[in-house]
Amino acid sequence: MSAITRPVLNKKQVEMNYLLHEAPREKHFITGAQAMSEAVKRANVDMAIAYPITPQSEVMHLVGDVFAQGHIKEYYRAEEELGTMSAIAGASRAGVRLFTATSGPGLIRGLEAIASWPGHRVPAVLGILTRVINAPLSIQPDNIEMAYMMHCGAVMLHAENQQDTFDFTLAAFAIAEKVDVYIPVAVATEGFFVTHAKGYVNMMSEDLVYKEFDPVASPVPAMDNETPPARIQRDAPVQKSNFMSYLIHSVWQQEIWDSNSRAMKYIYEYLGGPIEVQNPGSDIMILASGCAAAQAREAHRYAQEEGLSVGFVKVKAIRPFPRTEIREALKTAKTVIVPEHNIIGWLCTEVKAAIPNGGIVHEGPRVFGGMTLPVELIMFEIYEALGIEHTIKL
Amino acid sequence: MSLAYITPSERFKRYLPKDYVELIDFGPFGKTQEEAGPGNMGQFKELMEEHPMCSGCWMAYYIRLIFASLPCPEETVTIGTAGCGRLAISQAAVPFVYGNYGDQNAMASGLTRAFRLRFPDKQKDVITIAGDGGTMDIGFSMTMHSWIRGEKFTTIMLDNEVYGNTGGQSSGMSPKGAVLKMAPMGKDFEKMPATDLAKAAGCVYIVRMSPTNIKQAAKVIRRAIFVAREVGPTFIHAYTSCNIEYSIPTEDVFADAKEKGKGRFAFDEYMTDEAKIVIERVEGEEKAARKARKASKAEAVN
Amino acid sequence: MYYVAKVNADMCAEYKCNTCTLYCPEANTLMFNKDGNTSWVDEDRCKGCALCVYVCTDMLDRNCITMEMAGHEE
Amino acid sequence: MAEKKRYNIRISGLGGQGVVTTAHILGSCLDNAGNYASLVPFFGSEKRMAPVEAYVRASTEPIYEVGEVIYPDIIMIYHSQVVTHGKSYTMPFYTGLKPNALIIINTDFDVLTEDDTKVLNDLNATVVQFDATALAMKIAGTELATNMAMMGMVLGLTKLVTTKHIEAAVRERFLGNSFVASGGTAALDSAIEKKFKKKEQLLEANMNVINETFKMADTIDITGSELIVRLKV
Repeated sequence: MSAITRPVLNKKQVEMNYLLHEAPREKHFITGAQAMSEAVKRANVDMAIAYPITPQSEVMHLVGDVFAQGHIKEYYRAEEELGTMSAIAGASRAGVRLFTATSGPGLIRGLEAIASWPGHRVPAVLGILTRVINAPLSIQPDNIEMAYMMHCGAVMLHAENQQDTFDFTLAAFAIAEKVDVYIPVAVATEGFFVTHAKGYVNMMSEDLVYKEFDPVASPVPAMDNETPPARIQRDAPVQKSNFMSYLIHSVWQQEIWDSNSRAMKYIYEYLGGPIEVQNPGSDIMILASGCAAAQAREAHRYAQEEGLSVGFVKVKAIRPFPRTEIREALKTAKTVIVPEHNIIGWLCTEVKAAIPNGGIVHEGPRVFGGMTLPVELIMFEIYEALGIEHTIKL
Repeated sequence: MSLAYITPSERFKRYLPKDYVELIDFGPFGKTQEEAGPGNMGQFKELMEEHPMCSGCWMAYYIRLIFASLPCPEETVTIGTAGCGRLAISQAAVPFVYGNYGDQNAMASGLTRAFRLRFPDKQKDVITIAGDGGTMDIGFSMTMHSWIRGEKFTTIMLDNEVYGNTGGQSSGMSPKGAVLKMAPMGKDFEKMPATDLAKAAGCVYIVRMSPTNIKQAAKVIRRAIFVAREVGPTFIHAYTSCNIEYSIPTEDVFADAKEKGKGRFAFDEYMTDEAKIVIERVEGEEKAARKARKASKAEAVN
Repeated sequence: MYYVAKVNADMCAEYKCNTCTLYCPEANTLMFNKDGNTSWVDEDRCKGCALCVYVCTDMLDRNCITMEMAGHEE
Repeated sequence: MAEKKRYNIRISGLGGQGVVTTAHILGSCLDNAGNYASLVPFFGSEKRMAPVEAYVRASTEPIYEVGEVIYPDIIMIYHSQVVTHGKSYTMPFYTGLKPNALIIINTDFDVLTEDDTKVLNDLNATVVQFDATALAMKIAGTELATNMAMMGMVLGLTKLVTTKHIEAAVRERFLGNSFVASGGTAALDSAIEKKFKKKEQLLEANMNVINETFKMADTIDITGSELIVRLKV
């Protein structure tokens, strides 16, 4: 037993809509890591499992502080990421609300277990604070890891700044636990650029928390031996016959991806939609997600000041991917610039595939290895696309 | 009380699958070991159902024994991983979690803690049952760390000294010199000292055995579960031969297990003082309960 | 075309033994009938490993179980 | 340098000099003054005496962009070795400097080479060199207040905020309600605290250093044409 006793807190439980849209908020100047742990504090999380990794270690050690303060009920440091992600999967069988966060190589190490979360119907929330994964190693915020995460079935949100990190993380719990979703939600944001940097975050009082997780109301009964054994095991029964395992796997996975697409209506409800559009109908649209969207927003402002026909699309939801919404937003664009923090350009590829005239999508600008994406780089592309003379030297 | 949830109402029974109803009427849920323990196997409906394990599989026999020995099957969850064992474990009427490769002890850590969080006043037993590969090779760090953290659940290693499910590759638990796939020149290092590792990592009750003596094997399983409830991690290292990869004729499987029980699987039981106190108390209580039942039976007869 | 275990009920009933049922690797397959004090085999489930033959013959020297062709009636 | 809507500040120093702490306090100062700020430490496994960078953006309007400052208006150099030994992530130290910019260097000698001087002249930069460490020792009695001297100088020169805003930010940092940047920094903070015994004393000593730098800054005209200003401590 620990010598330190944790205080018992008495907090008011409220619905997510009230928490996100109605509860009075106060402005704070905090880091992205802090914002994520503050969201966890208000999400009424039962259990969090931690493993340190730069750059995100602050999130899970701050969540540890939140545990010590009595906001969550159970917390420990696991042996490594696969152990962490497996323990999350194990704990979810008992019917509790769960959170963990990782980044870069940690995500890749845990991905084996994470990839099985949706199929196991684990409604946990995963923080991803992006970081380079490929050699040569760098610890900077390159978000190529998200490309590996995109195909496992989880809902994925990409936060632009500290405020998004707070709001998305909080909303993620409600989305994950919806009866017609019930799969994990990953909230990604760039490590360091957001996690270690301070920004303004409007937060509601910490005395308000999201209503308690109700495992009895879940569409997949907890394996707690308390409910009738409607289903006593969750794995595909490979052993029964190959034909049966193909069949079960396929219907099961189709259901996962259907659940994923059903999350869209809740992304509208809680986050006002999967994309944000400024100046629709402009000749040039800058489309970005995560903190590349912050750089794009800045470039968009410069372009406005210079009177250029430039619009801005921020993509908040990577999975489900907002195909229809993006198609609509880029309908009349002549050029689409997609700034990204990775070498392969996964967002660019997705956008190209989503619109009928993929040729208008410009490859880049991209920075990788965790380099900063200077706004000047985006301005350069805008000037070049519009054929305007400029003095930017890169 | 979970037993109440398992038991259907009489009128609903006709709509339930026959296997399920038989399990409630004739299975071991809520019964004592004298009524439905390993000593009476063949006389009650067992928790395990038909499984696809090989003919004459000693591992299947031992898994059957585990389920018959559970102190409280209606409050037990098992966790396993890839390997032969899960083919049978998943066929039991006890919730089974099938995780990723070798992660059973990490999953069990999360599950055990979450159970304690949700049901502080109730005992839920968590048991990981995995092979030598899952426990000592691919799952090694998760196994060791769950012990080091003092997680309160039971780990059972089904040691067949080979990767049986994937076609007979050498494992860390294969004996030195064994010629197996991926060790074509013979395995060139010793069998891993699993029980020593468990002791070093802080397991409070550790047994190595070749489970040929059913009474003893059942007692060990129950002890491990009782101690895990109160004191800390417990570990059973059991020999469950692979008659296919080691080419043991099925009629010789039992003899082989007996022979191993005299050799590298000689019975070895370790317990801490704390574990001993729990064992003595629980077994004393069980004995008293048995006596009381006998006495009341005798009274009823008179 | 495969072998399954067959219990000679008359011979078996003499011993009230039940030992073979404990060592069968299959669940609910080699069963014990309390009324007749004999073991019996659910032939559909028997995989024919003969572990029970070892128990009854080699260990106990009672020779009540034999391996026979499935479905073959005497 | 001319007054601007937005200042992008790059701070280069060595681990343990309080570079990241300065960025945090600078950010809070600007926040207290009703302006907008964003700050970014350079991300590395920072070790004592290894290069460290931090970046602060200050503006009168909201700031969206994040990340390292590639094109700074202000550069603060906490150690002469950043220039002379290249202990920096940005080589040479003025890489990316915008025209009409300000550079403040903590040094007890002139660190600029002839080549540096030429480049900075072409960019119409102002370089202020002063021995912030000596000043910290003289006034606060500890070199750990070097970062306060540097911060005081940049704010004294740019007049972005008043000493009242600074005091509030320093108070927040050392007396509570602050968000600690890293475990290492927290340990450092407590080392400082032990040295001063009382937190109030620490605050007072820090403020004395800052007030002194404000006085010194008043003696300089950074809008002038002089490239290099050297201040006596």
